[in-house]
Amino acid sequence: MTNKKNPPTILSESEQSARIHEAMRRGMSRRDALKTFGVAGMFAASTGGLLGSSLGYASEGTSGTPQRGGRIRVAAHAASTSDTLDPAKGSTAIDYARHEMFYNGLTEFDERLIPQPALAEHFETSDGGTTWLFTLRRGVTFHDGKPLSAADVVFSIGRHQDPTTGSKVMSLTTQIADIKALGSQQVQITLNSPNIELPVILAVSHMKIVPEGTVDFSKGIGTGPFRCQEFSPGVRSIGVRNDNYWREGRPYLDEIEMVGISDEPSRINALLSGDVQLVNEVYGRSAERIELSTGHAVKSVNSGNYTDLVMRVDQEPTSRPAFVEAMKYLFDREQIKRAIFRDYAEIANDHPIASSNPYYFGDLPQRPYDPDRARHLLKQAGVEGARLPVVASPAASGSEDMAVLLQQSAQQAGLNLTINRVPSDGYWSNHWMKHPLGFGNINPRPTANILLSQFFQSSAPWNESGWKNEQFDQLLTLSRAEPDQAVRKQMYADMQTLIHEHCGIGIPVFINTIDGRDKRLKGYDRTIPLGGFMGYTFAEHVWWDEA
Amino acid sequence: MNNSILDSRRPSSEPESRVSAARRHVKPLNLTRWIGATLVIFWLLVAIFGPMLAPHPVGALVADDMYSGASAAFPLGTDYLGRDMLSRILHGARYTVGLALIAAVLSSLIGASLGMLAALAPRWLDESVSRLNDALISIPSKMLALVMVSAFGASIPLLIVTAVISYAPGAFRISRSLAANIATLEYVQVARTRGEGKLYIAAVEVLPNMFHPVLTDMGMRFVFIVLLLSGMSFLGLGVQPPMADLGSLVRENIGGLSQGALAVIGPALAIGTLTIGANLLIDSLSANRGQQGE
Amino acid sequence: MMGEPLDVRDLHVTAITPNGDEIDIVKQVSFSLTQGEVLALIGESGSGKTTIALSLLGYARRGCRISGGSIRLGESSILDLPPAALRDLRGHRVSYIAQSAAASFNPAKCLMEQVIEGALRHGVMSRRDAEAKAVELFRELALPDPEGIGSRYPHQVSGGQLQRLMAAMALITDPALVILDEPTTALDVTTQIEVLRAFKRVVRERGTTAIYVSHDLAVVAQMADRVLVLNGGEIQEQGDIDQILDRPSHPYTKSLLEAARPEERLTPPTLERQGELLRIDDWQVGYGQRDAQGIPAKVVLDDISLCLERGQALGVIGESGSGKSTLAMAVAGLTAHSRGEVVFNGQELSTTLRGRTPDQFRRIQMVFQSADNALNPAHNVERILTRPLRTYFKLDEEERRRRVRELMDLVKLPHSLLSRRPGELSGGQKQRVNLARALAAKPDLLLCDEVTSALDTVVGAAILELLVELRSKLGVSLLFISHDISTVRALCDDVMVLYKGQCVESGDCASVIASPQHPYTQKLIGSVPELRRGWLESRPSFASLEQDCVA
Amino acid sequence: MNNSIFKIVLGRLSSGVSTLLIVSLVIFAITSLLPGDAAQQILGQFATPEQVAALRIQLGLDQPAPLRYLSWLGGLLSGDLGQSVSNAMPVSELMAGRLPNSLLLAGITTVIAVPIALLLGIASAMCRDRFLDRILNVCTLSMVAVPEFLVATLAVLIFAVHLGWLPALSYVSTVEGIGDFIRIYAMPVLTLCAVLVAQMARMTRAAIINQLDSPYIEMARLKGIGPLRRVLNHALPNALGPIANAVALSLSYLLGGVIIVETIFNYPGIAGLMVDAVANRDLALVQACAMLFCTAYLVLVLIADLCAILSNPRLRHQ
Repeated sequence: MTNKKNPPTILSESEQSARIHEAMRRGMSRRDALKTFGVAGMFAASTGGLLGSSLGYASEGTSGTPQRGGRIRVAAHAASTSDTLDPAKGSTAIDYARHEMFYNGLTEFDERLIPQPALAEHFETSDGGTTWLFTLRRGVTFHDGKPLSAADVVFSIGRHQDPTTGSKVMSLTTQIADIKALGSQQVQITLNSPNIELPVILAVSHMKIVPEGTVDFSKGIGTGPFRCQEFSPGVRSIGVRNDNYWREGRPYLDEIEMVGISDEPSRINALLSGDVQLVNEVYGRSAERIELSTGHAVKSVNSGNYTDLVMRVDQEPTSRPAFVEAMKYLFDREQIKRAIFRDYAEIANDHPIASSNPYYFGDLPQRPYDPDRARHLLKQAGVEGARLPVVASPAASGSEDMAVLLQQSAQQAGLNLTINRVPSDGYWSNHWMKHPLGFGNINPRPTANILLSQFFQSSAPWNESGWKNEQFDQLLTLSRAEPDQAVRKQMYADMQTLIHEHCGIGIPVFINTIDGRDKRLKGYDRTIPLGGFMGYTFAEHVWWDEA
Repeated sequence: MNNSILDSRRPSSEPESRVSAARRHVKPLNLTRWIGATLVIFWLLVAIFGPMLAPHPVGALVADDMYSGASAAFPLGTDYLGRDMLSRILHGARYTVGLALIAAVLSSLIGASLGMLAALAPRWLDESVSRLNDALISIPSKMLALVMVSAFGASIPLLIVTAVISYAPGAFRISRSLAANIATLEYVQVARTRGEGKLYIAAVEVLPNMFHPVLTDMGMRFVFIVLLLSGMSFLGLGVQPPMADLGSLVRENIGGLSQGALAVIGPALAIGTLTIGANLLIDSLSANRGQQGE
Repeated sequence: MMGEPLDVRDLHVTAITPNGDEIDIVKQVSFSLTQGEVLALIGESGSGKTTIALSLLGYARRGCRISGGSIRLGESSILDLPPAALRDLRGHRVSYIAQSAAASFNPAKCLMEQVIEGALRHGVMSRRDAEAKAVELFRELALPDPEGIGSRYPHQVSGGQLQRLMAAMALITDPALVILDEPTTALDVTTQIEVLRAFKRVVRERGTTAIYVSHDLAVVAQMADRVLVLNGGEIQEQGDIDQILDRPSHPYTKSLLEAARPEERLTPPTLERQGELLRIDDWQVGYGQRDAQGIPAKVVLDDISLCLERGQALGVIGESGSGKSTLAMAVAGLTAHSRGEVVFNGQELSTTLRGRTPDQFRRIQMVFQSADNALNPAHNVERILTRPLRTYFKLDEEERRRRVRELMDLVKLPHSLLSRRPGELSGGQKQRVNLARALAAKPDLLLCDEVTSALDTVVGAAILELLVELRSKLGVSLLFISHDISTVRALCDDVMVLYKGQCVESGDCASVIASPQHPYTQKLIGSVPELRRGWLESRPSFASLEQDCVA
Repeated sequence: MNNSIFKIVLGRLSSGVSTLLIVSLVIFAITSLLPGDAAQQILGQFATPEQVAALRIQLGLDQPAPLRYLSWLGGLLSGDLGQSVSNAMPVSELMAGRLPNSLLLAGITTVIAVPIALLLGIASAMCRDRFLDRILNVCTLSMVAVPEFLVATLAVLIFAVHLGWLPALSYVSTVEGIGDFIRIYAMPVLTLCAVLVAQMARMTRAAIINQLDSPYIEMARLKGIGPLRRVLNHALPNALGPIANAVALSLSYLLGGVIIVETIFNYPGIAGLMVDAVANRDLALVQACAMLFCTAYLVLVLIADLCAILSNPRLRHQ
């Protein structure tokens, strides 16, 4: 499909995402986030496999024996003066990647997005998820030499609850009723209600552990594989190898410099000219350029990200079912996949579950591109020949081009769409879900359940189209409690069908996340499907092979 | 040489004081004017009739190839989505030429009227308008555009307003000094001693004589605005898709630069020929002609 | 270096019109000078005199080229010289003194630098020698402070001094040929006489061959041995100075001579005086911030009093900077007076335009000097003449049309010009339109500011004639401002002499001119060149009276 | 130097200050139009409305705009540019980190572009309407006519990607030695020169030609002065005023107008800082940057005026 060398990774059923916070950033209220989380927690409990001690580290992959030494420069797609080394405030790829470099969490995601012990050597819950005991790894020291202790963990997690911290994931921590140190190596966390997914939450990059009492985060003092040598927001950061890193033999590189290049062609040029060795956010149409270069490769990951057409049910004419259906027939999905994403995408069927997800319902007939059918439906909806604005923005990746293609096919069906492009600045708060016809972009969620709960449940604040379907809501609630995998799978199939047929959301394709790298950068085959840069965790895993 | 003219002669045939063109330089100069005028008229025609001549709809994906080269079906190749570049340029020219023209006309209109007002108005008014003008002129245009877009969102009126705010102050400056010069001329004094009102003096005595230099200045402003617009496309400002002005066409296809795609070269050449043409025309119209070598 | 003989044969200079046509602006001009001779080129603007003068340096202005003929200076054939040799010739063997010294000196460089630049460039002498020689020339040309003047900048010395400095610049290399192109035209008469004297001395003493270009026969009479009369790029007549002055053979020469003496042809009409029209008492006019006493920063006119009766013509005479134009501006209301009062038609006149009534506006009309700037180039003649009719009189369309045509007749212009714009008119025609516009208002008082100065002699004389005629026909009162005593004598009853913003003498025109009382008036009248040889030598030097001083 | 020059300079200075005052008002007004709120920015999305309100009072954001303007202006005058909202650093410190880079880039570009522009302008003027002039005219026009981002991207493609001679990015922090320095600055400076040289050269040409038509140049010619000396020694001193003005206008572009170059070459300059600030609604930073750009412009124009005054003996000696 997309990347010959790196076959698409099988995604774990718990398709979780550290980027949950990304959504938080988009304006989710404290209360709503909490609600969402509660739901997700129940689901997680049923998947099992969350309790455990150190399972050993993931395999090294296929790219040979790691070597020590070397220095690379990495360019992310954005950097600005609001860059921060405060894990609680991270908001862009470059922030997350730096936080993964300089800090560790109690837990971390593996390739299947299952939380594995990190700074916590061991974690357990004695009462089904209300009281948790985390036992810390011994002999871990911060970059300034101070040994890791339970007090640091208490501080690091507790600070999210203080509104003046400005944490991006504050809502996730309001469920913590109490956090206390039991001696220097154990931390006990008590929740308001049971939540088996606490280790998942603690694996997100915002939950990294910092020394107790840290006020000035610009030094980047953590326990991570790299020490921060220089950090100037919006300019660059330099991390040098932490020789005292607790994970034996890691990291491999001597030094990593991180910069931001917002202009995509410039980013690609910098990679190809050898000025940087790793970039993220490569457009599909640039991927070929990188592939053509003998010294470079792309890594494309399908993590379930999608840009969707939002048709509000509470506004005209998007409330008319025939109109909604017509619009779905107007997506020339093959063309979108080929022309906009250069096949770095997967055709979707107007529901948010990608084929790699275990709950994916493959028997649902693919909705074709059928302008005649659409014309008929539009006539039925009484909007034939109407003129409608559709809002697109660079903020929802690919939405402008999708809008153009949609406009073309709509014309064939006798519908006149006018595109209203708005700046990405402020798009999520001012435009998203505010217009009858617009675009959204949804990042992958940790689990299918979270995804459906956040974006399709009637009561969900991010129910993009304002879709209300009792049957769906019931299925969703039931599925969380359903112990039988087969039955549950059927429930998911039903939900996907409901969305596919009735929801005011059109999902033409799932978009791959593409990184570009210098081929001498090895160890990049590990895939954590949370986003680019190997789910932001590349620093610890890659090495430089000059040969 | 005496500047006055012999009574019996018509100045048009006045040899000593008025004649300036040397024979061997007449031709190249006419040539540049001819080239300039041709280019400008060409683009004006494209702006007016281009969309009608476009072989394909501006947003239609008509080719399977992206960034394809010239072919019989697509004389200027295709763009990053496989759309026909010729059609896109034919449409885009209307936006670039139209926007720049409107903005240039508005800049000059506003600049000239304020300039005239300042030149003829009482000192305090002149002083305050001039200060405000200095203040506006000192704000970098791209930065202004950025803030304006953040505040109001991108739209065609906003593009025009931004360009006008950026370029009207320059027009004001020139108009003001022109008007101030004309106001000291004797025919204006005559009108004043005739008891004419300020408005009459401004509209009838001063304005007609500013027309030509203001027009030349407007031409320069037009060129600057075309370039500003193409610069603004970098910051994500432009007309609504599927339309695109020439600058945005270059910008959206810049990924094809490495393979030398016509999709980048085409619109870049379009901007180039448009601005060079306008410049040549203005130059040749305002320049003194010819020079005698030693 | 002594002068060298000059021989010009069949000189042609061609120009290209804006339409691309070629026309000869100098045709078949031939003349020759012996060593040390001074030849005057006489003609009006457009006669090709400057073009001929410049071609003697192998130079033609932009848009022109020397298209035929030969120029031999001594042994060299100037038109055949390669550019480098030509450069070596200019400012070395042939040098040039331009009309406007003020414009011809580089404002950014000090005078000495410019005076000796040619000598240094041509390697004639060392900087020390050149400076010494320049100082010597300054002294010879009667420049004040000859040692120090070289370190000044052009804007720091007066026009007359600049003209003499330019002579020094031209003579520093002891050229074989000097070309003087209207060198005194821009100067006041009192300055002109000193400059002429200096020029004549240095040219004669050095035995330099010289070409003197001028439109003024009286000046030429003082400077030249021979005269060449040009018109339309062709020689009309050439001959000895006495022969040209006394026995002109060509009609054109005769008309030039006639125009040079307007007072011999024209006399002011005798009109009945009909009571006081304008009275000015103890006037002070100036510009700039006024101080606590209300005195402006720059006082231009002070202690001015005058009385003008209906039908009377008062000439105001003075040189540049005397404040004579300011007087007209102040009466017109364009410049406010800071003291004194003015009564017009029995009513006190406001100092500014704002306080005047439409009737006062109508009764006082101003005619400006520059015909080019006085007419709005964007309007055609009909529109220009219609406007005052519209402003002042309630006429219907037909009456206005008729009146406009009457006015055209009055100033002797064909009706066909009504649709023309000023740019399509000649200088004289423009000045007539200018007059007609003022007359359209049926004014009581006409303020004429140097209305003939910018015109060629013959054209100016015709305008003057028209004014005399209009006076007798319309009985309009005139405040006639001029620097030229002969025009005043031809037109005005009375005269008032202004000097540095003050009235030094006034009275009946004939008697003031015949027997001036004030020393300045005496100098002014005595400085006007007369059309006879030897006049210059006969005049006493007034240098002691007024050293033209540093600005 | 004398009293009158002093007076002129003082006059320019005071009108500059009054302009700056208006500039501050305009900037404050424009930035106030930006939607967004500093208190909300500081506290993030999850703060309670009470906390936001409290912070608003603490920051003085509850006060009416005129009062906020006055207190901002007061801070400005006392050298306090305020606090950046996005990363809690003093604005002055943020700017101090970037300003030297911007000034360095501007400085290098000036040092290269101005002489080239003068040279081209003078050469053009001397060969007015001849072959060289026409060629230069077409060249400078073409340089102006190509969008800046295209020039920059093209340069990167050629010199960095294909030839590998120069780095695609400009890392000022890693400069080691003069060779490195040249390699790093070559492309940004080249791009900027392409924009600026053309403008300045054309203005220089016009200013000199304007002088070449004056009688004193004809006089110099008639004195046998060669063309080079006529232009350099006679015309240039008199054209200095307009040329200085043109140079000042072009150079003012080098601080605020270089955003495209900064973005493409990832050069950490002050324009990029302002762009970030706008996106982050960091009003104090936006205002400070804008004030800096405007002040730089006014200072440059003032310097150009001074050049004009000093090159004119009429004003110099009175």
